[in-house]
Order: sequence, then C-alpha cells, then structure tokens
Amino acid sequence: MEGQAKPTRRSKVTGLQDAARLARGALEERPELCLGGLFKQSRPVALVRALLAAGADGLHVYSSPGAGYDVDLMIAAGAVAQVFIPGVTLENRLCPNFRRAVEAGQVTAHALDALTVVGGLMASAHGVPFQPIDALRGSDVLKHNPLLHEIDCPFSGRRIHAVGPIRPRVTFLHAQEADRWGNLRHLSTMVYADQLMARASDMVIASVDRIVPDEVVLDDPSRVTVPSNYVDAVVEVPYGAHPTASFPNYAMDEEHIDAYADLGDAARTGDSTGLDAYITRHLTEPKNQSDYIEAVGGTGYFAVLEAEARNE
Amino acid sequence: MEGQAKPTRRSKVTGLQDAARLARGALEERPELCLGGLFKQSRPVALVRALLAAGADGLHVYSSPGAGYDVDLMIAAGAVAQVFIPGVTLENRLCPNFRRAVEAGQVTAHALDALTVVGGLMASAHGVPFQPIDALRGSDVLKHNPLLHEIDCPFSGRRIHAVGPIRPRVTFLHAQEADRWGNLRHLSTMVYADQLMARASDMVIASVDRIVPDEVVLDDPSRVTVPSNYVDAVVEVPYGAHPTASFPNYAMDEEHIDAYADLGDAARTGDSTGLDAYITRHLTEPKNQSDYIEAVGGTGYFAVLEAEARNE
Amino acid sequence: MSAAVSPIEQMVVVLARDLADGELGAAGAAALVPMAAIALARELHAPNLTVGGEMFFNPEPGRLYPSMLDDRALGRCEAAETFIELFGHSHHGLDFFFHSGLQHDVYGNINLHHVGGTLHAPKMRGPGAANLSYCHTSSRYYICPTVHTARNFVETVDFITIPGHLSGPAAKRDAGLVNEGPRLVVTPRAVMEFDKTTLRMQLKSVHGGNTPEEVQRHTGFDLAIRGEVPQTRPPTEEELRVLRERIDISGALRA
Amino acid sequence: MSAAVSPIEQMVVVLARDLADGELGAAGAAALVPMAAIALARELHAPNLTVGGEMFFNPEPGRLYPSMLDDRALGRCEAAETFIELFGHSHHGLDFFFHSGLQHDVYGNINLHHVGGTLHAPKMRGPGAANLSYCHTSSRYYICPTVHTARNFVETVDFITIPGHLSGPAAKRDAGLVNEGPRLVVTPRAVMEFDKTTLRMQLKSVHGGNTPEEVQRHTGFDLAIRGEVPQTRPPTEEELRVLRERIDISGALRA
Repeated sequence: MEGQAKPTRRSKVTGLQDAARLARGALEERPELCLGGLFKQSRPVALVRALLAAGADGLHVYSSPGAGYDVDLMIAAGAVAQVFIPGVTLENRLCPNFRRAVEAGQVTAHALDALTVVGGLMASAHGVPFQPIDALRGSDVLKHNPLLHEIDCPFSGRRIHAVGPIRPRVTFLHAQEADRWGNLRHLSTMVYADQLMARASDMVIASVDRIVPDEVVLDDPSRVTVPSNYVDAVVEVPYGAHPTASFPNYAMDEEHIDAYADLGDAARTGDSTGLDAYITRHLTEPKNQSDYIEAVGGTGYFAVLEAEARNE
Repeated sequence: MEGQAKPTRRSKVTGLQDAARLARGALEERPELCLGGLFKQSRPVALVRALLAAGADGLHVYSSPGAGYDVDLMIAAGAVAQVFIPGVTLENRLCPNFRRAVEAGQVTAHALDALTVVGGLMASAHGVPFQPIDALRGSDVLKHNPLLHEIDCPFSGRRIHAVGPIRPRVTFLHAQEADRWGNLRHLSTMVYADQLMARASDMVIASVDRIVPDEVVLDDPSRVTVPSNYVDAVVEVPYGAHPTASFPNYAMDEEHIDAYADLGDAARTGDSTGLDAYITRHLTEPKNQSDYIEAVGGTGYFAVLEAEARNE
Repeated sequence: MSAAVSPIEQMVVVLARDLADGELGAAGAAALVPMAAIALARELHAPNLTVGGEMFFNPEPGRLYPSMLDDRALGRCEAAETFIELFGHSHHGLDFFFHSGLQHDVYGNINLHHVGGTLHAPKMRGPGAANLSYCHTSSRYYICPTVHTARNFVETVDFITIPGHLSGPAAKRDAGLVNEGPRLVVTPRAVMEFDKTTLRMQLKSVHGGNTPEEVQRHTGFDLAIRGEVPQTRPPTEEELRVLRERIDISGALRA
Repeated sequence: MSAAVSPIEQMVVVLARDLADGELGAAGAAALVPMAAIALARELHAPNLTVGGEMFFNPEPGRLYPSMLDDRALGRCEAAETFIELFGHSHHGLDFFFHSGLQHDVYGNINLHHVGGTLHAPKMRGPGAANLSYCHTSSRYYICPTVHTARNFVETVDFITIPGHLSGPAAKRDAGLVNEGPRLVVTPRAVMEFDKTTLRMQLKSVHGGNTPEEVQRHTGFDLAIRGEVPQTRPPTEEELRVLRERIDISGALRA
C-alpha cells in the first residue's frame, strides 16, 4: 500500500445551507421531520430557519411531546401540512400561528398523547413492529389519535393500545458540542427525547454550539449522548438554538419569543404587517447565521442570555 | 411547628449484613434475584457473599445476559435452584460449579437469549404487559426458552415473539459512588443493564466504593445513573466488587478467579477439599469486608489492582 | 402577615398540606403553583417526598419559574431522566400529579384541545396536552387553574383531554379509571371537592375575601352549596415565612 | 517476516481483508481475533468502518484482551451504550459479526449449550450464548474458533445455539433466515467457505505449513476437497507491521 493514497476517515462537519439542502432533499421523498429539544430548550431553530429558507413545504412535523416557537414559525412560513405533536404552546401563552392555521383549516393538528409519540419512537429505535401501551384511558384524544391502535393483549387478555414505529425521515437536533465525526455531547441537564429520536430516524442533522477536538470525546465517552453512528451531518452554529436556550451556554430569549407572539396574535386578528416584517428580517434576509445574529441584536445582545445561563 | 421535632430526610446508607438480611427476607417471598454488572466488571460480589452468609437458598438468578464468578460461587454454596442467564462463563474458561451442578441435575440452567432477558426487563421497567421481539430465528434456544412466547403481530400479521415482564424481587448493583440518599453514580464507561434492572425491580440494593457528599450529585446530575427513587439501600463496601472490577477504581482479579476455577474444576472431578477451603476462607469465616480483604491479601494486594485500573 | 396573603399563595398552601411525607409526585405542565406546593411540603412536613416522574428528580431551583421543564429551573437536581423513563413512570403512576386547562367541568374533566367547533374545525384551538396517563395511573391528582371564572368552569367541557370523573361513577368504571382521579380543585377563589356518591364538584371552602355566592357566580355550574361554607384555613406564619423566604424568593406567587 | 507469522495472526489478516470501509460491525463474545481484525482493517483500508452494536463505539484499547466487553479494553472509546440500545441494534442488524463455539458443523451451525445428553441432562454443559440475533439480522458473519480439531468440527452439532445455514437452503428459508449467514470459517489451519448450492462447508485455502489432507484429518466431516487447494495468502509486510506495532503491542496473537 506504500505510495498509494491511504483512505482517511470522513468528517461529518457541514455548512448550514448544505445541511438544509440535504434535509430538504430527503423530506421531498417523505415529509416526516422531527425536532429535538422541548419547548424553549435545545430546539434546532437555526436548522429550521435554513430549511425554511431552502423552501421546504407540506411537512409533517414531529417532536418530543412539547413544542412551541419553531413549529409556530414553520406554520407562519407556510411550510407545514400536519402536526403530530401532543402539546403546542409557548407555555405562558398559546402559539398564535398554530392556532390561526388550525382554526382556518390550513393545518391539521392531530390529537395525540405523549406515550403514543414516545412509544412510536421506541418501536422504531428498538426495531420492533409496535410498542404496547397500557396507560391510556378516558380521554377523547383516544377517539381521534391516528397513530394509536387497540389490540388484544396476548399476555393479559385485556384490550390495550399499541403504536407502530414512528420513523422520521429527518431529525434535527441541537446539542452543545460534537466532535468532527458527529459524536454529540449534550451538556445540558435535560436531554428529553433527543437520544431516542436519533436512534429512531433515517437521517439526523445536528447543530452544535461548538466542534471540540477528538480527545474531548475520547477522554469522557460517557458524556457522549448520541454516538456518531446515528448522525449524518453536524453543523457548528453560534446561538443555533436562539430564541430557545442552549444550556449551560445561553438561556432562552423570552422577550424575543413574546414579541414574536404579539406579532402573531396581531396577524391572527387581521394585521399581518408586523409578522411579515419579522419573517423578512429573521428568515428571508439573513444569508447566514452571522446576519441573523446581527438582525437579532448582535453578539452584545447574546451576552445577556449567556450571563443568564450562568445564573448571573 | 416551632418546638416540634421536624421530620428529616432519611438516609439509605445501610450496613452490609443489614442489607443482606433485607434481601434475604424479600427473597423468601419470591426468590428472583438479579445481579448487575457483566462478567468480570461491576458485579455486586460483596452483597452476594453477605447474602450467602445470611443463608439464602433456592434462588432463581437473573443478570445482565452474561455472568460468571458470582453465579458460580452461589452455586458452589448451594444457594441456587434455577439460572435465567443466557451466558454463564468465566470467558477464558467454563464455570466449573455451574457446569458440575447442571450436569448433575442439581441446578436448572434455562436456555435463554439476551433479547428475552433484556426485553423482559424492558417490559417491567416500562410497565407494559409484554415486549415484542422480532429478531430471533433458527436457534434451538427458541424451542426451550421458558420466557418466550410466539404471538401474532397485530401490525405486520407475522408470527413474532414476545416476553412478559421480568420483575426481580431483589436486584443487587455495584456502582462507584452514591450519595446518602441512594443516588448512584457509575463512573465506569460500561454500565450494561444496571439502569434498566433498577427500574425493573421491586427492591434495589447497591454497594458502592464510596459515599460522596450531596453536592457531588447536585453539581452534576447528568452523572447520576440510577436516581435514588429506585434504590432501597446503599452500602459502602471497599473492594465490594472483588474479584471483579470496579473501574476506574480497581481492575478485575484474573488470578483470583483463575485459582478459584482450578479449585472448582478439581471439585468437579472429585477433589473438593480446595474448593471447601476457599469457601470457608472467603465466605464463612470473614465477619465483614475487612476480614475478607485480609483473607484475600490485605490492602497492599489491592493496590496492584488499583494501579492496573489506572493503566500503570 | 396573613393580610398580605395572595390568592396564589393561598392555593399553594392548601395543596402543600395535602401532600404526605414519602410520596412520589410531579408538577405537570403549568408548574408554578404545584412546584411551590411540593417545595413547601418538603420544607415543612414531607422531607422524604420525592419529586420525580417527569424527567428529573428533586430539583433545587434557585427561584420559581412559570415553566419547570428546562435547565433554568432544573439544572440543579439529583438526577435527570428522559422521555423513555417518563414512558415507564406514566405506566407505573405516581402518588400525586397536577392538571389544569382551558375548561374544567362539574366532574373535573379538563379540556385543553378546543373550545367550540370540532377538533379539526375548532372555533378556538388550545395547546393540547402531552401526558394523559398520570390523571389515572397516579393515586390522585389536583386541579389548580390560576383563574376561576364562569368561562373556564363549565357544566360540560367541549373535549375531554384529561379525564376527571367523566360523567360519574358508572362511566368512570366503564372507562377503566380505577384510581381516585381529581381529589381537590384549588383556585384563587376557593377549594372544591367531589361528592362521594355522584362525583360532582362541590364547594369545600372559600378563601379569605370571597363569599360562597361570589364563587358560585364565577362558576358555570351548581356548586351544591348547602348551609355554611367554611373559610379556607389561611397560611400559618410558618407556612408563609418558609414559602416567601426559601421558595418564592422572587415573589412570583404575589405578582 | 512471514516465517514468523503465527496461525492466529494469519486468521486476523484473512478476516481483516474481508471487512469493507464504511461498514458497521462488532466482535462478539470471543473477541480477541475479531477485534484485532477490525482494528487492522480500520488501520489499513477501512478508516470509516464503525465498531458498534455492542455497548460501545470505536474503542481505542491500548492492547488486545481476550474479552473486549469491559472498561479495561473499552474505557477509551467514542461512546458507551447499554443493553437497551443493544436490543435495538440486534433488531436492525450490523454489516458483520463474529461467532465461535464448542462445536461447529458442516452447515456452519454453532453449539454453545451442551455436548452429549440433553439440554437439561447434559453430558457436558457449555456456557450458552447471549446474542442470537446478529447471526441473521446482520448481513453476514464469520466463524473463527482458535482451535480446529475433529472434536469441534463435527458433522452435526448436538444443539444449534447459533444457526448457520441449518440443514441447507430450504431449511434456512423455512426458518426465515434471509441474510447471508456465515460467510467464511477461519481457523488456525485453514479458510473454509460454503458451497453456493448446498451451503455445505468446503475448504477454500490452507494456511502456510498445513496441507489439505491434514486439515481434513482434523475435521469431523468431508471438506469436499477437489483438485488443488490454494495456500492462504500470507500477511503482507505492511499488514504484519501494522498489526504488531499498532494493534497487538503485547503479542497476544503470538502467545
């Protein structure tokens, strides 16, 4: 082999736009997109914006059982056909575009529960044809949930529920760190369903606050939350979860989300100029994440969120 | 409430003999005992010895899918009726007492596979009546496995397998650290099925290399592998996994295990004097872990295993 | 001191008193009041109460937050879990849990999906809810909305997201709801309980500054007021001191 | 250099050559030879080969150990998993895996349970085996025992722990074994493959220092030797240098 070009290990580090194009192509085959994090923490918002800029539409959106800003933004941008998320809320208020679009019949919001979503991801990750569920009773959600089936339990003889595999075509995750091979390190305490989604999905694309040297991973393998085997591409994106949080690095930007929700509510009740301007400013105009950071308020603005994450 | 005795939070720190008595009482109700770790790493051997000294017998022994020395010792001590472990081996050689007792018809060793054991623990941990399995074909184990059932898959229409919940009455684990409330920290890279077993079992008793201050846990909650909610008692036992390893603190004692296996093989072929002496020396005579450490060779002896764990 | 008690503080104290030492429970989605109640119980009489069953154990938040599902509130805790463990907890159940919604009805059923219209053509679409299991796998739960009006307390909810007592004992039994279900309804105005026989909600006590008639006027169904309705026992000095000095440092419950 | 090649080193080199860049695979229970083969392939031609599917990814052991399932060998790796993830991997399958046992038969079936007697009244009880799935959920596997005698290569195993090709194509199809199954049998004496039509084992090549007749004498069934049997291609200097200098520092493969 001397003198021959020896093959080398391929890095999975990718640019934001390339990652978005990769995702868009896959989602054109099958529109199931799944988002990591929960509510206002560790949501892959920069990847979502890049995907919207790349022109995705007709998406079926999944998530850990609770989502808010990002799904609402995707609906505002007209990219979503169906929502398979049990809870869609900004927590302190409703999601304005979600509400508007569902009330107008433009988006189908399925009635689901957490166990169906988690159980479906479990079945997919475990490679089995279904996951039994035996903890759902009395809710009207059971009459409408499109993923849930009643089966005769061969062990107990009772009627129980079961859900087939949920296999997202693409999952977007946000973690704090990764090495160039795509081994992800969530440094936040809460990791939610990110690991499960990674194992349940066809393609995984992750944004991270920073790429770290190989030795950081090798010196503490227990800290790796998602092994690179599950990860197709990793993108270093400063403040890539904004306006949601990436603890311990920066906190959620409640004021940004609240201002967005005000614009969404205005649009819902007839005045969409503010929301249109918001989308132009944050989604259409920025060519890259640096532009976005400037549009939001520059790095000085983010220092406040960083300080908040350090409890200062 | 001033002047009244305010209730305080109860510590779960227990002595080795009290823990063994607790386990023995529970196992008299239902003899399913499950052991953490795998082969020669993180096996709760001091707890096993204490249980044997407390006089347990007729046990049904479970484990992560591979076990060796500890199960063999329990069989040598006459405490085991049935073994539900897919692989029983010292890895570089067979388990002598396991082999002898099964060949003599004194112990029933069920033919099982890893997915049945892991799937049964999963069903128990998840609280569902069964776990589907769809990756077993062609092995004679399927004809004998007492825990595995064939079912008609309501999703695929195919015949698949399923296992009901495996719910150990008592699980023994070994971790490197715990706080006094029973939050366990495995500092080893490999944690095997310990977390799953803890969630699948009625009672969990853990030995640890050391009890750490509360702040150690609170400052890094992601490092807690088994939350105290699952743990009934925790015992600080120096070298509590010996002769198996407790990485990164001390390595496995291959020579000790090999010498034990030689005595076991001699007993199997007719001369049990060596094995009897081994059991007297390591099991019957030591009143506590200090006695055991002395019987093995004293703390100087263990310094070698500690150095090996540090790769010196 | 009790003159300055806020209605939300009164709610917290009522709930805290009903939680027992050694229990396991979690706060649910609208976590501000439940988490304060749990913390107060742990400080005062239940040091062995374990907060668990969501994705964390025994958090030590520096102060209270409206949401208690992220690192801001939970970064300091005894252990973190994920949705897989939550799947298991949801089956095994807890000792107690908390719920509230857009609408609550006379049987304690809760609606978070839509008001008016149908699910797929709603007049007003709500957020939905994630965990629908703890309401019946847990031993009991508490309903504790921070508003109490005739609009969110209605005779019959438009959609049952979280089952309470459904339409009474027979329906509950038929649906396989074997546990207690909602035990108390605690609002800024009053405490309600459920009639043992009919499982319909009835007034138990009114907080200081409220009359039974006022509470009834702000409720969209008959609260079955018969004779004297006691006043809710106000917070003791000890309760209020611990709540304000050790739990609600930032005064979120008085805002 | 090749004069000093040990039979075990020859095994490692044969196996390493058959592993491709970009594949995902694991070493199985008797890991010394497989792990050396994987490491050699990664060094030489398969840097994107991922070691995974047991409970760790891409370990960097300082040296080789007979067992590769504990922190001694795996403490330094890229990620750790648990038996729950192994449950999933076992269903999804790998590109390759390795097995060996007490007995191997003409169809590549492997016995680890008992020799003689019955399962519950065995003449000799073996260790059993944990993972019975990778042999058919993975694309292919390799059989690589470190001894090769007429006692461990028998016409028919007493118990099929790990199915190979069962009793041939029809039986394999009936059992639902849709993947390749055992591809090569690599021992200290020779390399065997399986006849495409009958799926019976046949001699492919003999290692330097062995004759086909010797190999047949140490095998308990007909190896279908027809005409010339080639010699196994010995390790190149590069293969041997990398193996000894970067992987088998302690000389475990020459012991």
